[in-house]
Amino acid sequence: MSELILDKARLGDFLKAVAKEYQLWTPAVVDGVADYRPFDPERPPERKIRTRLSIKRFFHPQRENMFRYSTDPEAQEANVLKETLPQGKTAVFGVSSCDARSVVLNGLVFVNDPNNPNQCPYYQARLDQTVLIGLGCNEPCATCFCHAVGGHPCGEEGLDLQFIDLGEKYLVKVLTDKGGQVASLHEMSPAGPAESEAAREVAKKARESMPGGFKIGQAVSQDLMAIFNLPLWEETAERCLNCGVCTFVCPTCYCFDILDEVQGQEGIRFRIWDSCMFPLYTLHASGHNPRPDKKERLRNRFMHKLKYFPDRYGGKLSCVGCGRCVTYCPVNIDIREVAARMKAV
Amino acid sequence: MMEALIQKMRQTARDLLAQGQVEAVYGYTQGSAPMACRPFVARTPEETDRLWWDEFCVLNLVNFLPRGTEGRYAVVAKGCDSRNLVVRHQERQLDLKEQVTVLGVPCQGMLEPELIRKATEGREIDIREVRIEGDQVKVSGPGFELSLNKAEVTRETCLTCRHPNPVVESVLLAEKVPEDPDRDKDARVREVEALAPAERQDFFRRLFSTCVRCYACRNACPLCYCNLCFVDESKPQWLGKSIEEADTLTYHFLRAYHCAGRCTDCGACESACPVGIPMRILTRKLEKDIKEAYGYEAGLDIEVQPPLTVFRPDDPENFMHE
Amino acid sequence: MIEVKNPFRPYPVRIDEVVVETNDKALRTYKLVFVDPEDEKAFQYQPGQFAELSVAGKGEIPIGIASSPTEPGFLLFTINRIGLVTNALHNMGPGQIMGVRGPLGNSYPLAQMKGANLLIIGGGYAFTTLRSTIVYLLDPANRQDYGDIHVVYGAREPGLLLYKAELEDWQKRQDINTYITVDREFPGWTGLCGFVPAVTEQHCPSPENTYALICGPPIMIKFTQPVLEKAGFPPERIIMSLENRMKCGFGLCGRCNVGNQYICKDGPVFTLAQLNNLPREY
Amino acid sequence: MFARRKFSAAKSLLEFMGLEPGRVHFSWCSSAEAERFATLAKKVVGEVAALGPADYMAKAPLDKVAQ
Repeated sequence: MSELILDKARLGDFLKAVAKEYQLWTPAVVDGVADYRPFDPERPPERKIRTRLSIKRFFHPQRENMFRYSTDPEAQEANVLKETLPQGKTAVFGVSSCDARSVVLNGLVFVNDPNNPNQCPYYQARLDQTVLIGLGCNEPCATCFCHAVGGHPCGEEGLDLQFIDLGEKYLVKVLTDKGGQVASLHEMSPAGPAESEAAREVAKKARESMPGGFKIGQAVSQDLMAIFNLPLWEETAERCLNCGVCTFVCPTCYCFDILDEVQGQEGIRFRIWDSCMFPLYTLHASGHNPRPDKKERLRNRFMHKLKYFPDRYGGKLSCVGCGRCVTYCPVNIDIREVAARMKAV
Repeated sequence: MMEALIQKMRQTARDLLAQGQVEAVYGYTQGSAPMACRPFVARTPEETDRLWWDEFCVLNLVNFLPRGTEGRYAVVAKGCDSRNLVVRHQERQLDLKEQVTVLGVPCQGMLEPELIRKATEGREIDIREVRIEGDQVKVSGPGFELSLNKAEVTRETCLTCRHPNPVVESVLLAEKVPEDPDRDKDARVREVEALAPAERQDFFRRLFSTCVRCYACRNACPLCYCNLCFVDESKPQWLGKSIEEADTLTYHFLRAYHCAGRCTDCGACESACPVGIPMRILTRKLEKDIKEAYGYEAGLDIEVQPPLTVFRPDDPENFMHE
Repeated sequence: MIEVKNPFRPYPVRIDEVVVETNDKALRTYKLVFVDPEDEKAFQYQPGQFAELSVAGKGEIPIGIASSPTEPGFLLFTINRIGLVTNALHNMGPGQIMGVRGPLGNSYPLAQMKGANLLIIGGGYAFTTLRSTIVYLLDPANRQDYGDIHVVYGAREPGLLLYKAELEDWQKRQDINTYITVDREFPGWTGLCGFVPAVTEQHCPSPENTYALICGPPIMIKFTQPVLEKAGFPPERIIMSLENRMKCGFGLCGRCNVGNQYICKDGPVFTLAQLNNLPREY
Repeated sequence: MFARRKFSAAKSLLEFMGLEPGRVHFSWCSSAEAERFATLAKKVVGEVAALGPADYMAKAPLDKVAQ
């Protein structure tokens, strides 16, 4: 792993070089709303910006077209589905460590589950075609808690390159071959020992500035049915709107629906984000719904993230502590609080 | 003033519960982050100590009430919220006279968390503290401190509100505030009306371009209580479910349209939106049309029939084809 | 780049034959033949598994495989007309092309049950994967691997029984005890009358070295389970097949979970012992 | 008859959102007026067709949503 140095004044030049080879996205604020947008050479990102939506969409977009087909009986291979894999190299700059980690966690489900012979070719294609350029968090924020779920404000998991803000310059860590190729698009000098040390110090200080002691994994009780039957769910559901805010802003909520749409005799099968908060998600064709009310749906979301997922994937939580759900939930359902109460009596 | 209001709220709620006059009190409690208030239901006198009120209690509690005429409860309501109680009564979803004790809050104008988030330009997850000092709102977090004019971050609906005091009989938790029934609520609508059709298309395309179809606007709305929303119908499916522009625009058109003649402009839809879309422009347009055509504002009087449930032989027909 | 097989891609199949199963015409059995013989080789299944049936333009629907791997050359699916896709299927006929994706899910534990007696209990149209199992068991290559086989199958009325010709065959055979019942007396019906749980109780074999396989509507399962427990079947040998709304069919899309288990991937077949430790979200 | 009020509100909101006026039509037609219905339907179809295909609040062609 090599470490390089880029002057902050040269960031725009570096990104312009990347944008020549890749479709480049960076965080930007439009009308007060921060999100990933196509790179604007006139306005390179000058500071850490936390986007409302996560980088989930670069690997699992809200809509992913999967197949095309013709329903014209005269057509060759009528009604036979033809795969449409995503094409094009993408780079994302300014990625927080929590977001990057979500790509790895979701990858456990989509492409890296040792117990699942089936893998998702769409997720894999996007993994292969996408380069993630991280920007470490010098100052973790008020509602985030990556350290409580196994992450770190300057964590490297899932990233190809990582930038650490050293004031006047960035220390650039090359973490993968793909990252190396991107770093080579613009001249950077090797980092000296003092600069490497400064970066380590930034990461250490960032980590130390986070509140200690709280580990969500340990907060959750081991007995599935004991947590399932806690009064917590009914109490919390009382104010839950059952909207999809938490699931859509969440980097690790990956559930999807598969739909067909036809225009004339040309059809498309695609998947879209779905939410376990929606009644239709589990509704049987018979009308029976195994999770009929918001209490059951809210419970399933937290149980999935903090119990079912860890049960299946070696204790890893399906949460990266980005804090988005805490900030954007209209009724302030706080996963930290829920987790703390999931310790059965 | 806020302190006195909270004390009176708690005391009244405690008495109502202790005397068995109500089974539950629907109010707010403090949240875990700055500007985060939670809807909260107190069911015992002890729980009333958790009731809370501040400038950010923006969600409409009528949305959280049980449907039907069973049970008696109290609910904290500002002017707009109290009008939603009237609407629910008109629509036979509750019995306002027999069932509901209103803990009325004469409203001095609420602050909009979303406007403060936008003012931080992408630092909202970093906000550590929001303090109100006179006419300034101080917002701070690691590496930034903003001082915002209160008026800048007051909800647009509050700045244009005509009925800040509860419109129904209630236990007032503070002195009534002065009202201006002629306030102009329609300036934004008129601006959009003045645009050419193509410009309006661009305006709405852009407005809804970031919508993720999470339905927070629908689910936060006290008018949206259908057992099965048209959005969730699958046999047949009325509306495409993806975030394709036509589907998103159609969703917002229909959602707003279902509120026509019923919307009190409480603003819960906008406050709930995770991507800050000011979608009230649609319901405002409808209410403006209805006021102009029928002289009606939703939720002011339980005795008056809502205009879209009645007709007159001489209703305007200029929209007709022939 | 690694070439990944696309598990979302249905194999093209041709509808070979459609049989109307029930008097109300709501249930039809579709005989499907693979367009590409290579796809048939790839589609190796066991009784109890299901597949996603795909109709271009309409979507997919998870359906238990009613044929048995001992019947090469085709797949059978019995389809109830209830939703968008099944309605579309009911308007399709021989010669038309559709898709099949699978096989999906686990199967009945046929290897584990070798040497044991079997009590197979089915109700209504949830008899499809049980038919697959019975055909598999009665195959000369497999029959000697298992002990006594008892089948209890019921429907509301005679016209709603599936696979009537085969039921008659089985009733004539010596190597399987078949109890076919309808809920109440019906003109022309000379067989058993009564609900499945009651008939099970009357004809219940010894639980000694016996597995019970149940598939049916929730109400039938609810009242049959205590009958089996009373008869002495341990929960490890009461085996059930569940269903939930599904989309992907292999544990990605999320919706069909029961606790930490996905019905599509870890199921649909579970023992009562497993289900006793899981939420009843099915 | 109160449908009239609802139509009026719907048309106004659709046009506010930028839909061209000629695309929304309302008329009364009794079940006994078969001929009037046929004439009206033809006229409406003709007028809408004259505006050309809609690209606003209408589903985009599949090629546009395909990657």
